[in-house]
Amino acid sequence: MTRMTMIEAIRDAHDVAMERDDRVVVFGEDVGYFGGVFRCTAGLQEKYGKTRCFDAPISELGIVGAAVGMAAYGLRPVIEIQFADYVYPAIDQIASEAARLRYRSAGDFTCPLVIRMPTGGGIFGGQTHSQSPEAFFTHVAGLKTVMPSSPQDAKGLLLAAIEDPDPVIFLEPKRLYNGPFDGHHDKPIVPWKKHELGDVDEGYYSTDLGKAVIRREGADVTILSYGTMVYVAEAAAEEAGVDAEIIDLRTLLPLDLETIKASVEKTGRCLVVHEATKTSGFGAELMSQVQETCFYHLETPIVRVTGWDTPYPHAQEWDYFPGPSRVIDALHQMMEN
Amino acid sequence: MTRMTMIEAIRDAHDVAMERDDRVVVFGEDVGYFGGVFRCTAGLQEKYGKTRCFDAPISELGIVGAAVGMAAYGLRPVIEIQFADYVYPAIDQIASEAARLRYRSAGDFTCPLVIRMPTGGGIFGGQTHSQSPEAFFTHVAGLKTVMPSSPQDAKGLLLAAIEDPDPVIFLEPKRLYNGPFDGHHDKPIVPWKKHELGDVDEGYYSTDLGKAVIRREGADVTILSYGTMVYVAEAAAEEAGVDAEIIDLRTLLPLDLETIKASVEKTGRCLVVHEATKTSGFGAELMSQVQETCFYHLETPIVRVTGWDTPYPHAQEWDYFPGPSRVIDALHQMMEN
Amino acid sequence: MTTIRPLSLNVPEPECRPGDEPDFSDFVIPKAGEVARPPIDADPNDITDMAFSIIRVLNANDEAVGPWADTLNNDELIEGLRHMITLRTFDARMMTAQRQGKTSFYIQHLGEEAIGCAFRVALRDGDMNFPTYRQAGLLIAGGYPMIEMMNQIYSNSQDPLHGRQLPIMYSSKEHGFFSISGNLGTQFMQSVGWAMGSAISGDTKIATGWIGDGSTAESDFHAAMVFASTYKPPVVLNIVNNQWAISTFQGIARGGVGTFAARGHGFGIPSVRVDGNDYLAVHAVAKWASERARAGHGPTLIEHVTYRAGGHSSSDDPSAYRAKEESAAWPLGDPIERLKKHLIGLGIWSEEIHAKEQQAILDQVIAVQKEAEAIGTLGAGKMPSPRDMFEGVYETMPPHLVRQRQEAGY
Amino acid sequence: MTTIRPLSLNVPEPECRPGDEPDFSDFVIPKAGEVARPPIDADPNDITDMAFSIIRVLNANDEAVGPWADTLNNDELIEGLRHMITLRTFDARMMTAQRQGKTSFYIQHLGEEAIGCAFRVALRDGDMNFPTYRQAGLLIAGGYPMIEMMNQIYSNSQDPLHGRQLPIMYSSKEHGFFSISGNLGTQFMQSVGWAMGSAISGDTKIATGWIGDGSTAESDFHAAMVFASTYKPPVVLNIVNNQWAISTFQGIARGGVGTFAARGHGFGIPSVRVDGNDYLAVHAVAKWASERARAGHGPTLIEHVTYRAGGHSSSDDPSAYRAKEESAAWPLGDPIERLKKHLIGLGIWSEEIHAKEQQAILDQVIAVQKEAEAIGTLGAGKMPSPRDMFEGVYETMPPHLVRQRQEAGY
Ligand SMILES: Cc1ncc(C[n+]2csc(CCOP(=O)(O)OP(=O)(O)O)c2C)c(N)n1
Ligand SMILES: Cc1ncc(C[n+]2csc(CCOP(=O)(O)OP(=O)(O)O)c2C)c(N)n1
Ligand SMILES: [Mg+2]
Ligand SMILES: [Mg+2]
Repeated sequence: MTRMTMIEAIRDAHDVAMERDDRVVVFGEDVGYFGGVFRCTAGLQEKYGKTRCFDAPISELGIVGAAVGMAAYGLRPVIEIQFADYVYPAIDQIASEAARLRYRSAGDFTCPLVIRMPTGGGIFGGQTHSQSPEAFFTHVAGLKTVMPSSPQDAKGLLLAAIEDPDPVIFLEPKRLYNGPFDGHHDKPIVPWKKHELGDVDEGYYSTDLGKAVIRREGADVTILSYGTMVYVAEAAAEEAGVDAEIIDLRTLLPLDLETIKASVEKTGRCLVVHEATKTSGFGAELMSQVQETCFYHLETPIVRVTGWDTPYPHAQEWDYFPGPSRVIDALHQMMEN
Repeated sequence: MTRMTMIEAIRDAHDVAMERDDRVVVFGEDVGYFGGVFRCTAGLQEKYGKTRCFDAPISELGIVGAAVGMAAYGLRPVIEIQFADYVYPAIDQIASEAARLRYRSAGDFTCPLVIRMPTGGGIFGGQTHSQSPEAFFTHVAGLKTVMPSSPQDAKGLLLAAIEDPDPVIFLEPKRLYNGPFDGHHDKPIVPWKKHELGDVDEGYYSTDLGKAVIRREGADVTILSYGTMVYVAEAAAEEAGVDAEIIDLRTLLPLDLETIKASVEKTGRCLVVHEATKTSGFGAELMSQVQETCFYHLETPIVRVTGWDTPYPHAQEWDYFPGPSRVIDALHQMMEN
Repeated sequence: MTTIRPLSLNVPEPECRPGDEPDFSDFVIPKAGEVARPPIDADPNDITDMAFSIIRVLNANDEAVGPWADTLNNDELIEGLRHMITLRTFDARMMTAQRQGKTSFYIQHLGEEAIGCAFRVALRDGDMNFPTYRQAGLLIAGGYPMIEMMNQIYSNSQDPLHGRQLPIMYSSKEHGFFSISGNLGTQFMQSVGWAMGSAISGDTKIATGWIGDGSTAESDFHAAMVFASTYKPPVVLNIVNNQWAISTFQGIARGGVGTFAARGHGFGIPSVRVDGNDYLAVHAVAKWASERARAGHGPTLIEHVTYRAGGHSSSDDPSAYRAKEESAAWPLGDPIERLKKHLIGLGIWSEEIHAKEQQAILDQVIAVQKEAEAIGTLGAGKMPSPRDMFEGVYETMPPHLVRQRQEAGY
Repeated sequence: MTTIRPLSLNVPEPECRPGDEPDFSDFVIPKAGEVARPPIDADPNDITDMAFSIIRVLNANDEAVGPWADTLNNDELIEGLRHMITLRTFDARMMTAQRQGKTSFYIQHLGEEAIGCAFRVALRDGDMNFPTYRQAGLLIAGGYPMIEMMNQIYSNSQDPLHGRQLPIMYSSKEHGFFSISGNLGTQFMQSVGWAMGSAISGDTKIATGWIGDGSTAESDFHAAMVFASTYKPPVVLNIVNNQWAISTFQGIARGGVGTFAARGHGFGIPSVRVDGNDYLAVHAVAKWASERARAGHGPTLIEHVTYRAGGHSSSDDPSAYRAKEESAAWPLGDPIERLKKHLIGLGIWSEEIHAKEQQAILDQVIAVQKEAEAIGTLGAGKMPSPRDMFEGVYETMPPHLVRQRQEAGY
């Protein structure tokens, strides 16, 4: 056990994977000599050499396309998109190529590939450093989508993603890189050093994809969330004094429906919380599956608290960000019916 | 009134718009001299000249990016993406640029732009000529998303889209280009000439975006659908002998929630039918909004019948396509509870 | 000071549309043998002129001349002719089968057979091609069983791709043929990535990327050129300029530059043009470029100058946008005719042998076709199971797909 | 036959990393005045050499020499110097304000001031620039009120963009400055589209596109070149090669070709390089290229050779990836110093005047800053209303956004 930031845990996962498997290669914009704008790959080029960790031209299409080719060759590329907001130029290579290669070639070619990207807001990054595009990926058959919320999970899930035989979208909540964040932006920042979830196992371990974890047991309402919003939900439940069960999904696809079902059948209420814009966000899919599987257990409508259907604004960051007060209001409203 | 195919109606809409407004320019792959692989722009270059209707290089990014620039200049580009499956290279110009230009410039620059694309399967087009990517667009704030199901609507909605001050994604169900299709692929094809919805008003008219239409009145269950699936739903309702109310959404965003709400409150049951893959499809958003607004009126869980979470296969087209039998099963199941 | 006149948009038009006289007089064709053959480690800057000429081996009398000649012996030449005849025969039969409703779609190679057939012979087993839908010559010349191709085209129960893919979207790792994507251009960038993988691994294998003239406008073309220019992986990047996209002539993609090969100059990549209808020339250039790659001299860009003599696909009728006579007027002739005459000139072939050979190949293709059709054609006979539709989306089927498969009743 | 050795990947490295001696000896700098000034209708093929040289006007003694000199009179030169000083002063103040927490982010132009400032002067009102985040010189020289810039940077209640955009992502249609996108490259293609719009409309306005060295790798660069090459719209495409992306040196994007300007040769677009730290040279080239565009001769590609003397942004510390000494060793010097010396040489300027001018401009900037800060800074004072967050997503707010706005309590 060592206390680490999420950044250190991600770097450590790369290190362990590269040590264990020569096929693991790491590249992306500024990931080589400098070690990434968030330093998630710092030291890897020095340790493993320029041909296993290197800087790429500023072409997300090229980075993903090159990785698809390398994966088809037999390597296990782990690539970084500098911000999730910049993944769009690569969507064709992801959705039309990486995701469908195994299927369309009937397993003749495969695409074991991890695409990492810092995600979400809360850092005054404005419209193009704050987005949460997870819903796009969950709509594409052939992709797996993961979003950790702690250093321990980040390392274990990243190692599992690298070992996965299929392409994995690995979304890193950048607001959690250096410490948990419960949405109280006016309060002093808590570093991971001061938080138990900053404890990371040394060396190799992996955390199964497709398994959610219950962050807080509760009897009255189930909160489904992931990434930064898990901490917001925790703070809100405490402050609202509601006995909420909080599920950190960790993997959005494949989804751990069993854990969700068991909880909602127990509580009879379900609140979905995410930072992405509302319409056609992943919350819609969660609401639909809960409604499909737990309808007769529901005592109140399923509610979602999300980012608004606008671009992510700069000055109005905290009006956009779905913070504790909005979650608290939702909880109270749900407990009233 | 003239009987037209949907192709003729779309071409007619272009013609009317170009006649009325010099700012309307049309371009895309093979749309100029040849008039488009589906002939939706046939004759326009001859009539309006090479600089108002022309062939573009095979770069969806370039086509949309050029259109964004032209729209900012003051023109009203109407562009064609040859198949919706090929829109991915242009997603960045659509989601990061066209959709956000008005917002980020506080109205200083705007982007009146129509992006047309043939959508959906049923023509043995395989993985890359069959997709229904509407959910992506509805998740992007700043876009409007439209899908007509008849020649009359196609012309009226396209004219409204061209006049709209904001970017509109105009999805054309290619299986309906030449006639309605109820999913009975073994039955002889019905041409629009033989169908009343093939009656198209002459000259200029426009059909409001954001307004759904009730295709069939009913008391027992509300079916929400759009595009090709409207006909499948109609056939299924008839064959199932279920008194279903069928709503053709026509515009997915902005959504006509009033019409939906009124119907579901009346019927107490809701079935969502679309061709796109299930997970995080637009059906999830529809289910969520119905659940949010009509929860206490629901007698049974909302059900969705959709394409499966796989790429669109070639040989198994009719196993993938959500045809009448699947809709009938869903209706019966719903009426049992 | 400029006087200010209203501006106007330049929209390029082909020389010839339906009704016009085909006119290729602007199309400069250098004599066979004229272009020098530089060493494989030549400095790109010293050979820029090669992007504006055309490497040709067979002259007007179909004799092999010049520095690019003599890369193949007589047996290999005869084998090459057989490959091209086989591909053309295969295409003709499959086009008819499509018209007969035995499958949904087909794309033929008419006039372009030399390119894939000759190129494949210059490669080694283990090398990987990232082809377009119009490079089945790489499979035919690579010894891929024709029955597999037909089963794929017919989407029958023996289709190696389980009916999942559109006809002719073949895939064979064993035969160095990367799964074809319906999305233009994507494979071009992937070929560079595959070659980077080979270089990173200290391997000796090379990759080839393929793209059409129209598709060079796609973003993947640029990404491939940038990455190839920077990392210098062992890849041969091929542009097949068959003069047309669908209804759009190559001038719309090429724009204001003389040739597609010239695109390579902006990247410091050796760029050459070759007579794509000259089997010997294509092979010689393929050999040169693949030797460069294998020797560690990095990427080469090759523009194959050819002509799409048929429709774009079974869905296309070219008479709507180009003169019927254009194909016959194409100055570089027909690849099979030219190689045939060359072999006759060498005294190792004759019209009689040719006719016999054609008949033999036709019989063989028909036999295989019978075999394939006995298994099934699209929607008839033995078909891939619907159950299979749910397989292979992931290595192991996740719960939601298992549920959907069960819901579907499989 | 090549002997087969294991392959390896080529990963370019800069000459100099922290700890190394800066070394620009490989960097060939032609003498000022050396490059000819072709007529604006010159055939691109006759001037390809311009992509490998550098147009320079100010020589080692800061005298204006050669065919590109004399495009500006003394008053204009003094005005240009003022613009550059203003931009640098503005940057310095705003960088400090960012460090003081008055805003979240800032990007300065240190060392690159000549480019936007000189270019803007060669344009006309009505022309449209599609800038990167490092071309605020286009606004300063275009007379855009500094107070608007600061209000935007501070996201206060007077921010013309209502607090929606990251600092320095300005937009001003009136001042010919297209809304800046945080996504690299996109505006390059849009500038070509805007110019196509002007040409389609028979207008006389031109567009300029701007992109950084690193961003030329993006797909939008290729699309812009393809469309510009084909439709020949009135656009000037500018690559600002300041040697670095963030921590990535220009060699990773440039790859195996000598210069970025050479990219234009693959498209038949006249492509030139200019000393980006030479105000007179930038202006002369901008004038030449915009005259070409306005006269209907189509696009020009310009590589501005300069050096990013500061960090990439307020979030960046360049000492982590490049030698501190590199900036001082940069051979093309400082644009303000050079123009200052030139004016002194002309006898129309002096160190005293310069010092006075600097002070006057500083006072002016401080005055405007006080005014802006009196309104508000990020998160303090008068701020844009949260209600506004919901406005302007569409021209008229659709029902679902109205509901959300009400839910938010506005
Ligand atoms: C991304 C994408 N855009 C458009 C298409 C539709 N399309 C299929 S083939 C074709 C023309 C390609 O022309 P070219 O690259 O010259 O190849 P050729 O068919 O001549 O071999 C087009 C536009 C596609 N398949 N993918
Ligand atoms: C599509 C996209 N990818 C990545 C980034 C992150 N990013 C911002 S600036 C930058 C470097 C750009 O370098 P260059 O083009 O040389 O411009 P310069 O900053 O030197 O002016 C990067 C990688 C981005 N903003 N957009
Ligand atoms: Mg072609
Ligand atoms: Mg730079």
